[in-house]
Amino acid sequence: MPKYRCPMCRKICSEHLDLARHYLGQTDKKHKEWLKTQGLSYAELIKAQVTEFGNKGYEALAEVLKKEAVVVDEG
Amino acid sequence: MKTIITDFNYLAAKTLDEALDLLCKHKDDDYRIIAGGQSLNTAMKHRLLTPEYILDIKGVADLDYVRFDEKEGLKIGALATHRSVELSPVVREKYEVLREMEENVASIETRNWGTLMGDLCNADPAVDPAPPLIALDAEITVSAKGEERTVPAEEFAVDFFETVVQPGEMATEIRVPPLPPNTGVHFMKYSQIHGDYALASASVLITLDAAKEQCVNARIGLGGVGVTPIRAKKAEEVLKGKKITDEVLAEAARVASEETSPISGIEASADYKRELAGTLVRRVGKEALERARRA
Amino acid sequence: MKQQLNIVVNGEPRELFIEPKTLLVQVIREHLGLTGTHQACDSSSCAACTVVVDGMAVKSCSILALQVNGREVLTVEGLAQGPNLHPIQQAFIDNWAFQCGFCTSGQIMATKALLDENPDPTREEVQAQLDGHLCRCTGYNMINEAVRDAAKRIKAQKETANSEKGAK
Amino acid sequence: MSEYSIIGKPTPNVDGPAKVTGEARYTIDMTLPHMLYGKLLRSPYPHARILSIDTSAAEKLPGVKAVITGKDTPGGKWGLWRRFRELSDQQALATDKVRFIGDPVAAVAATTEEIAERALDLIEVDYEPLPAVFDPIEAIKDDAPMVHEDFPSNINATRHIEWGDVDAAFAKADYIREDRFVLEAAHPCAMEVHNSLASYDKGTGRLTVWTSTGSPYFVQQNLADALKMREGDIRVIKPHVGGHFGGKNSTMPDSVNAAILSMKTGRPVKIVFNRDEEFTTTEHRTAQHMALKLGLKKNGEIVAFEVKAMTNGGAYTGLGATTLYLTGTFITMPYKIPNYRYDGVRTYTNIVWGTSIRGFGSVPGKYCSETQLDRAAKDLGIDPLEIRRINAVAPGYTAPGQYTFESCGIQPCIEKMAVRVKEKWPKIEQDEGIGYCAFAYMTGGIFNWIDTPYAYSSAHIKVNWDGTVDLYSQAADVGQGHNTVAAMICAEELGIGLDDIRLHMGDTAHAYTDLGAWGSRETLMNGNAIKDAAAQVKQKLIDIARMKLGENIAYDFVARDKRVFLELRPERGVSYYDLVKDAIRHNDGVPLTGTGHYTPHNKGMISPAYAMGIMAIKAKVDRETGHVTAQDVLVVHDSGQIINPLGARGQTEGCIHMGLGYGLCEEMPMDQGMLLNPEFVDYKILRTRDMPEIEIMHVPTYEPNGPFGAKEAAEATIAPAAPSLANAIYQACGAEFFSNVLKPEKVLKAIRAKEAQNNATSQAKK
Repeated sequence: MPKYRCPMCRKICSEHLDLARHYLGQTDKKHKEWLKTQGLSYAELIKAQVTEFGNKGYEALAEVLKKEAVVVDEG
Repeated sequence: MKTIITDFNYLAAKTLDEALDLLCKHKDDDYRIIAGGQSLNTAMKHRLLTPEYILDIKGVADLDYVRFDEKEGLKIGALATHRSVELSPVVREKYEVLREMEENVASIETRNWGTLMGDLCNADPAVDPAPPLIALDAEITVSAKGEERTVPAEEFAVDFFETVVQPGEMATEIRVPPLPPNTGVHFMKYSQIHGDYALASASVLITLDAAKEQCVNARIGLGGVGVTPIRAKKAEEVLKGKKITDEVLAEAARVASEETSPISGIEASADYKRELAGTLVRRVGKEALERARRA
Repeated sequence: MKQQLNIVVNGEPRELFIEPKTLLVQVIREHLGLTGTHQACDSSSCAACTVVVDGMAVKSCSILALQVNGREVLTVEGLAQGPNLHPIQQAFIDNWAFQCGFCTSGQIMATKALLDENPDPTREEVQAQLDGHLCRCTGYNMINEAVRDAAKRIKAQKETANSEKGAK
Repeated sequence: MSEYSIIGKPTPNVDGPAKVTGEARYTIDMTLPHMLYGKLLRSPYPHARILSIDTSAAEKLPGVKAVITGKDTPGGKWGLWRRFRELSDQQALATDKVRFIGDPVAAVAATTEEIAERALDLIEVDYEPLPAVFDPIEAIKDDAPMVHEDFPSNINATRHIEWGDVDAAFAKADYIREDRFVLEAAHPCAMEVHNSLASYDKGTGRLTVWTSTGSPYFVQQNLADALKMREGDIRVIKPHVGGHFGGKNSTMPDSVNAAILSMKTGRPVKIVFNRDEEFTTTEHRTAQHMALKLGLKKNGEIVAFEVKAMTNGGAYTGLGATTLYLTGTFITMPYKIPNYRYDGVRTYTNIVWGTSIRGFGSVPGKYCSETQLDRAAKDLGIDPLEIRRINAVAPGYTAPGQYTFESCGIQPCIEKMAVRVKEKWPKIEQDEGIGYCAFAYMTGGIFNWIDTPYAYSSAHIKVNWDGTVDLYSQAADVGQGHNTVAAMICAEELGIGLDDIRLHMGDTAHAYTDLGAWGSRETLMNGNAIKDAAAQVKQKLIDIARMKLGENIAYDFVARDKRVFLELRPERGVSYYDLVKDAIRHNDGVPLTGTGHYTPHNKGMISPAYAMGIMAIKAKVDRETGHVTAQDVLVVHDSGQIINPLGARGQTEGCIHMGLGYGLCEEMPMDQGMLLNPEFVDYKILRTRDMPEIEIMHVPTYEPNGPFGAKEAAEATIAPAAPSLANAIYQACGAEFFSNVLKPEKVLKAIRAKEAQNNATSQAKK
């Protein structure tokens, strides 16, 4: 099974959604800035996650990470 | 913690004459009279008041009395403490409503040191003694050097924290007339927390005819529902001359609440206080009626 | 201008010169160093500063010290006579009637005035008398129990003293 | 005979004699020779740029010894989230801008308090007011003013917890309901205000600070950050503390500015807050918006639960980020929730900040979830106590990735409650109701945001020639009675009496680290450390006893009643006092010592142990005034092995008092960031006549992680008070509440709304 590495740090997750959870849990500038390059806003993602039931913020980011996250070999 | 940082000149009187002399002398100065001073000192700590002179009358022993005679009724001197009114045997016997009122004034520490008159002079609109004194048709003597006048209890406060007492004057005595036969009086205040300032308070006096059927006189005092304590005169008219039923009381309560002009605050809105005043009038009126019947 | 203040504090006559604006609590805590009396508010609403003046419980934070001229003041430091704790103090300890202890001297002094006046109060009477005292720790019930326990202890102490007198 | 001679026995407070005679010294009672009084000038604006500050007139006032502004401070930022430097956001005095009404901008030291106060009036500050934001929903908007740079949309912290498959579970639920809530802020209102006395030694460059705190260690760390000093050059002493309740975890501008002023003047400086400063500028229980979605089976079993929280964080972080996380965890306890999702965001706003007040996040969350559960139970026709029983967890329960309940007595607690309620309240009158709430709470946090390299708790014991024991620890008695618990644990382990123990607590110079009193941690964490230290000493005594008695290696000894003896042959033993003398003789004259420590390992994300239970409140509502009377309270509590039943009861009574206040009358209304009730005249605290009698029952369990099987006692019982009360009113008259603080007007409105709803329903039926 492939694993995915966070584009900004060494965190590795097996699911995109989990990687999105990791990503939005980071409060440093570096993580926040990269989102802008993807046309996303940290605040908007958090807002989507916290103001409505469901996982909307994470899902939106997971979609992007699916394309952008580095695939790490199983071994 | 806060202390009083304003320097003032402190002058103490030991007799009424000395007090009136001091008042006369400092009539045009920025002064405050202090009796128990618990509200005044707190206001000075917060720098809400910064008087130049403090005229201390706490030691005026000739005004420290609670007396009764059948003809003139109850007399409470300006230096009588809340606690001495509460514990006065004659108050217990003849004016139970004043004891009931006193038992819920602030705390025992405050009542031990503070005077009933000082409380009235501070003129907080929610002041507890005002409604029963209004219902009891009390009058207050205001003295200046060589002069004296009396003011009905309901006219004593004229605005938020302001009374009829003018520079050079001091309030010296409260006189409560003897209760007519077949009369019942009650007082109730409501605050969410026991012993707290009233959101609203009401006192109702009802006098029945000899047959204990018809209401021949009614007086209603309300607190906390305007810029001063008020007398609900229209509501009194609803009761007078009638056999008081629950319906009549409900109507009086409705009218009384219309006579109020409460102010919204963080504790409750004006609408709530207005309605509360009516509820209290109904409950207090019912108990006053029972008491009149038993009297 | 400073004025003379003569008071008896815990049985000892004191002569001080103070600014008229000085509050009784300042005399007690700052001038006399009796820091067992505490202040927890600036609005005369907590009663932590309660002391006994001429037998009455009063709030020392709201009274000009000059107004107690010639009077007797009792603070928590003066409650116990000799080497033993006063029964009120012992009852407060045994009933866990305090936690942080900050409001305790006020509660104890109010209890002293209460029990001098009413030696056998009910739960409701204790509540009525101590109603002005804010406590953030105890929820009050254990204070109430301590006050009634103190009443019993004082009564027992008196009975013992009387029977000892009788025996003599 | 009980297993223990001291543990579990009602034990009067070891600090009692000092506290009832007035001899107990609190920081506020202390003075030092040559001491100055400090005061802080505070911002009147919720958000403003500081253009200039002119202190010249203040400096000229006779008696003023120093006036400082932001530029005169060492400039170090600090916070409890030290591990994450961007969240270390507090500073001694504002430099560029002020962020709430009360943010300090200048400090004065003078020979009297009065002169210091007058000097504040003479400082001229030129502000440029900035747009401000006061509510989390506003704060998170794109165009909201930014409270701190680098925090877009004012997002200070976020927390996400998820286990199971929430969306799939909701899809299969028989019953789903969503509710939205607004929770009001509340102030801890410790009776002793924040205050500090700092003394800087010009000769050595070292600093000593006495302060009213729950953690001398935190203050030491934060002062080191703020003053850019080595922590070893700072000694923090915690005298008696007049109440804490979570409001004295953070290091506040009193201690930092007293220290800076002392360094400037070379004289001791004391800063005491006024009560209004306490209300307007010290930490409180956070106001928040919450949304809850609950999915149940027809039989009442919870299948899915989702929670969203937005908290009105205020200007700085404090422990708010931890509170945000714990809101999301305590809200699930003590229930089996197979599928759960939580999202919380804490926003920076231009008000004083919220933090870890007593109950640490459990209080607002449980209010929402337990009132929601009652509504769900009613809709499904299930008894409110029964729905709690159905869902209550069993020992060993694990919330995936979060927490595990090792000891767990919730089921027996509920069973006991069911029996007792029937006995105690056989008849319910008109307008009365019984409300329930089940609860659980941690026994000390596992978190290390403070970034300590040390053990979470430690204790040092020295046994003297005469058998007296000196016990040293930084652990903090803040009124909760930990000193008594500490002495009891030490005495029990050594088999001696409380009269043998001398306590030396809360001083960073005398003891190794303990993280302080928060999250109900001292009994378990410091208790384990003390027990460890005492066990080391005990072993030495046993070794000597074995030698003296020439006993076989296989025989076990116990220490009890001031003797050390063979477990199976109690008559064969030696006096503790004799053993101590022998041990010291054998040790070249060195007193016996033991150094114990405790740090939780592999205990999940939150805590090694959880206390739990159920509360029931009988209440009455006045339908005409809206007045709510809490008539009677029942609590069944699993607190493990209770160390001191007197103390446990005291804590429970006090928690219920504070919890009822949260439910009835305590609130912090603000207008444009200005608190409207900053004195006890207007901030209502329940008084003695407002308090019902409380009956507390215990279901004893043995907690394997705690000393003698102990765990947290009573902090768990603050959260259930308000929801139990609201549920009682709901049962009494159907009135529903979506916020705390059941002031009479709110209750009356809810009753009217319910009546209107009932009328509409009956009209429709016609």
